[in-house]
Amino acid sequence: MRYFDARIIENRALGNGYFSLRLGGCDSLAASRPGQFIMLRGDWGRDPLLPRPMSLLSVAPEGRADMLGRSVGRGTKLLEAALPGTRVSVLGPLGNGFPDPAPATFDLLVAGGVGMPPLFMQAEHAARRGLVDRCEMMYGGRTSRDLVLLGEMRALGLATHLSTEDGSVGRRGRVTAALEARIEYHRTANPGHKLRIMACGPREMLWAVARIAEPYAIECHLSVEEQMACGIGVCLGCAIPARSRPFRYACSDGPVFLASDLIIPPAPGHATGGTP
Amino acid sequence: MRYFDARIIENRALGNGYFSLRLGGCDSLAASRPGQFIMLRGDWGRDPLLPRPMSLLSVAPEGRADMLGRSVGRGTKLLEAALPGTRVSVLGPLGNGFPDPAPATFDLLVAGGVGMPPLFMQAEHAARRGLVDRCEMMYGGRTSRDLVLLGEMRALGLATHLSTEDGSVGRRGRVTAALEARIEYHRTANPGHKLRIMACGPREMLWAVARIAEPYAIECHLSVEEQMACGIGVCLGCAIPARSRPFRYACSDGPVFLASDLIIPPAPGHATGGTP
Amino acid sequence: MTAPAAGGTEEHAPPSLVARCGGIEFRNPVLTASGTFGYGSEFASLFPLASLGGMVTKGISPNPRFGNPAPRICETASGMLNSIGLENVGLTGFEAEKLPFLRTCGTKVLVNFFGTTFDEYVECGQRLGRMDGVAGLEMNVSCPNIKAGGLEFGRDPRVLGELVRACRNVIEKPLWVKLTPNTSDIVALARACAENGADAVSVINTITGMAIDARTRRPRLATVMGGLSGPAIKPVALRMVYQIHHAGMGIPICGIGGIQNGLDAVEFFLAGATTVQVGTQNFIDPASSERVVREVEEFCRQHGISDVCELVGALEIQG
Amino acid sequence: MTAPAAGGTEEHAPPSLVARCGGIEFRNPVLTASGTFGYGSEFASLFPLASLGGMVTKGISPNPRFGNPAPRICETASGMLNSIGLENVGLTGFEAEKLPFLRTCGTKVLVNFFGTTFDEYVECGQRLGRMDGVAGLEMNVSCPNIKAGGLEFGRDPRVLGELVRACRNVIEKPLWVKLTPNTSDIVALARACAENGADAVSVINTITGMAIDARTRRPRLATVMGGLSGPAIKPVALRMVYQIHHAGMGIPICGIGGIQNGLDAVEFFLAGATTVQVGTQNFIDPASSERVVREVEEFCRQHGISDVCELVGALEIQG
Ligand SMILES: Cc1cc2nc3c(=O)[nH]c(=O)nc-3n(C[C@H](O)[C@H](O)[C@H](O)COP(=O)(O)OP(=O)(O)OC[C@H]3O[C@@H](n4cnc5c(N)ncnc54)[C@H](O)[C@@H]3O)c2cc1C
Ligand SMILES: Cc1cc2nc3c(=O)[nH]c(=O)nc-3n(C[C@H](O)[C@H](O)[C@H](O)COP(=O)(O)OP(=O)(O)OC[C@H]3O[C@@H](n4cnc5c(N)ncnc54)[C@H](O)[C@@H]3O)c2cc1C
Ligand SMILES: Cc1cc2nc3c(=O)[nH]c(=O)nc-3n(C[C@H](O)[C@H](O)[C@H](O)COP(=O)(O)O)c2cc1C
Ligand SMILES: Cc1cc2nc3c(=O)[nH]c(=O)nc-3n(C[C@H](O)[C@H](O)[C@H](O)COP(=O)(O)O)c2cc1C
Ligand code: FES
Ligand code: FES
Repeated sequence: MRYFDARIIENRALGNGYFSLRLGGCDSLAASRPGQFIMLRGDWGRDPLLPRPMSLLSVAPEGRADMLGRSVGRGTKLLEAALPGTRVSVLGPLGNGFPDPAPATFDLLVAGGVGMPPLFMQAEHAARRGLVDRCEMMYGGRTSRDLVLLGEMRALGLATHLSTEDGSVGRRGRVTAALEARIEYHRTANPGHKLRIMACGPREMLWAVARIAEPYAIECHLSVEEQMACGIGVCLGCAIPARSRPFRYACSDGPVFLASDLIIPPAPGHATGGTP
Repeated sequence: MRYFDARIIENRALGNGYFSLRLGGCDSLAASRPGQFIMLRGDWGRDPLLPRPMSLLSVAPEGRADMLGRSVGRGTKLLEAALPGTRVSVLGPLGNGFPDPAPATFDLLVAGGVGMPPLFMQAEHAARRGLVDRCEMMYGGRTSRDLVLLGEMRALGLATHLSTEDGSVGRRGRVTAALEARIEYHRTANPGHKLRIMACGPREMLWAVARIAEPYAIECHLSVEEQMACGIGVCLGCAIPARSRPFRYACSDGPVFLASDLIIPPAPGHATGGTP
Repeated sequence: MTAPAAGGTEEHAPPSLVARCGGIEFRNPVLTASGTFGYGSEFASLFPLASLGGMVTKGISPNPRFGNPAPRICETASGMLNSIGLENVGLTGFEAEKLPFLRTCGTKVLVNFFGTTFDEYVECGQRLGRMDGVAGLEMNVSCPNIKAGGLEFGRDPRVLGELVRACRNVIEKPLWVKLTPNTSDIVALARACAENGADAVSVINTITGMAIDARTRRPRLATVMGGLSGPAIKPVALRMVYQIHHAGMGIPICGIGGIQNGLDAVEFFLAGATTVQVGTQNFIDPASSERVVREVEEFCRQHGISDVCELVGALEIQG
Repeated sequence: MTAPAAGGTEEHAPPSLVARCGGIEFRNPVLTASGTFGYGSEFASLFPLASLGGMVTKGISPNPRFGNPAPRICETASGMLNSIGLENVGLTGFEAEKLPFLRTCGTKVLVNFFGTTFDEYVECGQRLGRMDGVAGLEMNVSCPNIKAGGLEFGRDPRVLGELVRACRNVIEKPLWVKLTPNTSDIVALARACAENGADAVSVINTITGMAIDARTRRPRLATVMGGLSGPAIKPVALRMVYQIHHAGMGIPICGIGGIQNGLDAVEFFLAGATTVQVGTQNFIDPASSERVVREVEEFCRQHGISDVCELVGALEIQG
């Protein structure tokens, strides 16, 4: 973990508030693992005050690091509008990250909206090790405009199953429905596969994923989001109720947790996996 | 007085932290008087919180309005860095302004540093009425780099007497020394002139100007700066001790006051007009 | 009535914004705060004052006051300090110079008032209460700027209670009391008001603070200390509104502190305020009070709320 | 000694930054605040901890505590709210897991502590005071998060005085008391500490506040209320430091609240603080505490100050 200044060298608008940000000067992030994140802050004065946690999407040679952002509030809007050349401060890499891809396992990567970056990076790592055929991406959003960087996924050779709630692209419905279908498929078609799930996205999605995985006893890794102040385990702000201890910390114990260590709330009224 | 959105259409760096800002969409400022100002605010979130008072440098047809800024803190730095197209909100025109130029008077315009804009605009107004020869500008700064827009002054046909504290351009010394010299000159060369002084600049300069004008009984108009919050006389923040009432308000009674109505502190230890 | 729109969205009646607070009925729950809106006329060219629920005047004392030496204000992080020193035109100046306009401005006018002695409070309240065009009075017992006037009365619940009672006895118009946040027990202060006949409490006035210019070694305000206002204090204001509401004594609350937009106002309603006042934001964006009204209405529409009163105290706290 | 530089500027000896506060001598007057710097190890890879004057640990209680439900923090205008709930490893956990590192970290360590009863305070203070590597204790009587623990003790000068006395009697090490700003009279609290043997007061802890998510109608913190920190509170903190210093009881003050840079620290010195603590800023810029040290030194150089102590209480107030 290092604290350093970096520069935005590219900022690409992807529509619907999504943008991909490339930073230069991030040599310290070179060895980052998929699922790790940084605390990012521009020269913003006091509004916003705290740095913003952002997952890594990809790290490349010569100190480049990519992020996928979505503008939802002032901090991310400032990032969205930032011009190449803008100086930012970076603390990272932070957190634990996902387990390594392996020849003996098959990983179902479940991405909801702007939770996609760590799973993209996981797929990229798999590809670098020649293991991209040991995983596939289930990527869901509200509409086709929430599914971005599809070309980059294709370029990795990654099998991708899209779903949108409005059916504008891919399967109509939630990504969790696609996940159930893919689990069933793999259990029939490839009974020898040791399946794992790695998921990142909105909290309700993560809980739904956990509830789907549980009866199948599939090893399930969830990357959670919590309000963060420090990112390094000192403020104790990002507490998440857990089984192994009353609280775990999203920034320093996570953001990736085994679903079995988290306290998953019971499903709300409506069916978890169905088309809305 | 109107409150409206405007856009930056030009932002020219003039060196040493000075910049000239041109706003579009300021039709409501068309009838502004020299010495009036606006309260200006960008889309800055909460840092800084309050709008910043800025004098008008010039207003032109088609809703253009020019300002001269100097970056001294976060607000002015944000303005300095603002790109054409940036939206700003404007409240104005505010304040009273200087008295009109007139054929029967001769106006000594005394400008210190970034206090120059209202005096430039005064000269411009004089020029528009064919009265530019009824005034002259004494313009002082620390070094030559504090004297800007000299070409624009020349273009008006304005007689300009420069002084710098380091002697890098014009007369060496304070602008107040130049003022004393010019008063003496006019009294000798043009005894018929009814002299007036109009001054804007750092507070110490204004007091020195007032102290110089007093024994000659020259009508002396000072444009003062105070911390401002509202700019329209409601917060009562910009109080300035006066003779006609215990307090006058820089924003609504001023910013231009007759020196005779202000309480001018006695000269500090060192000579007021001499070379430092 | 137009036909339902294509998507099947039904037309709803516009939400009711009418708010009843402390014996006064307001067109909507958004007022402007004392000392931040002058006597209204300065804003009349920016938007119709009648769009506001109401407005509270600068604090009036029996005699005119000239206020504190300059500098009187400075900016702080998301806030500002002021030590205006309760400068005002005095009772008769107010009646002669300000009230005629206020009577015609189309919105409810509350007059903020204070005295430097117990008797001055009573006298001032009594005389203002008899003036035509005054919808109600807001007693400022909390201004931290003047030793003899403000803080002393509002700090001790017993003294505060006596003052409220004495004023109540001579004022027939609605009487609101504006509380100081410089206390360890805001509920006790509110209770003293409720028990002595106040119609509402205004919560909060400024928090005493201070700023220093390190380079000159001087305080940034001539009076050294002043009152902190603006977004910085919103968390404290919300908390105090909530504490008073939660204590269940039933006195209506007018929420004040750092309100910048409609969402902020709604937060105060949820915490228990029936009305709100926009203060420092009038300086940041002089058209904001009218905008807050529109944003509150918009919020109600978006959330299917037919009456803004439904929001009051509707904070949902999980078991 | 090098020859004087070309411009005639003479070389000065570097300013002395040594600060003596509450019975402890610090390399420089900049400490890090409890709860914002962990137990130091997390920052050790960012800068040498030995560059700091000192550091104050997270609050320790006799038994480990797990803290409050989530969400525990949220951002506000120029500030943040927290309701961590005094989660900590407990006395024995602290001694076994944290103290060994702290002994080697090269800076003075103060241990922030608290109890949920009078006896717990005394026990905790006594046991911590005997531990090797602890330079002093900072008693937290002001945390607004836990009903039984914090606010109650620190609010009433009489109760506070008794608590300070009881702890003082069993603690030989320097004992600092960290005051709550949720009071109408900070001077009375400081006096209770001074008169009962405290070596210094730390001023201030967080101000109780609250935030609401209008859309969900829920409080942003699970505990509804929490403690406000950050630049938003600096004016209040400075004011309280000044009031205590001005009251002239002579107790050293450690200034805390919204410090972001060296100038902020100098402002606290001028108001009367002998040392300062950097809190929330550690989250905004994790290298800031070391930077504050450098900026204070730089300020001294620029202003020809040979000893940082000259700044303490040196505010210039005009007649
Ligand atoms: C480990 C982690 C990784 C993340 N990765 C990404 C990413 O790759 N791309 C991306 O676009 N977003 C990511 N986020 C979310 C991102 O941090 C928030 O969207 C951002 O902080 C919002 O800031 P804002 O100022 O734009 O919005 P705000 O106005 O602050 O808030 C808008 C919303 O964001 C939430 N939020 C605000 N501050 C934080 C915070 N400090 N931590 C968590 N949530 C917050 C608020 O609850 C609110 O719902 C990640 C969050 C975490 C915890
Ligand atoms: C009537 C009037 C006309 C002005 N015209 C011009 C102009 O044409 N060009 C120009 O560059 N500057 C002008 N100023 C000064 C300008 O407003 C300040 O430089 C600016 O507010 C500083 O803001 P900041 O955020 O950059 O600096 P800050 O960090 O806020 O402060 C830097 C310095 O500016 C002073 N300052 C801060 N806020 C205010 C305020 N609200 N009012 C007055 N002073 C303040 C502070 O005391 C400090 O010394 C004028 C001021 C007034 C009152
Ligand atoms: C410049 C200024 C002057 C004020 N004058 C008064 C006053 O005369 N009487 C009063 O009760 N409150 C006065 N206040 C307090 C405000 O009415 C309000 O309670 C406070 O500013 C908090 O609200 P805000 O954060 O929205 O500004 C004043 C505030 C400011 C900033
Ligand atoms: C996340 C967090 C945790 C804190 N924990 C403690 C604590 O355990 N004990 C304590 O006395 N103060 C605690 N504080 C208060 C700080 O030490 C400090 O007094 C306060 O934050 C004001 O300083 P600041 O504005 O620089 O943050 C905590 C503050 C924060 C933000
Ligand atoms: S963000 Fe501070 S502990 Fe996790
Ligand atoms: S700036 Fe508000 S009265 Fe002048």
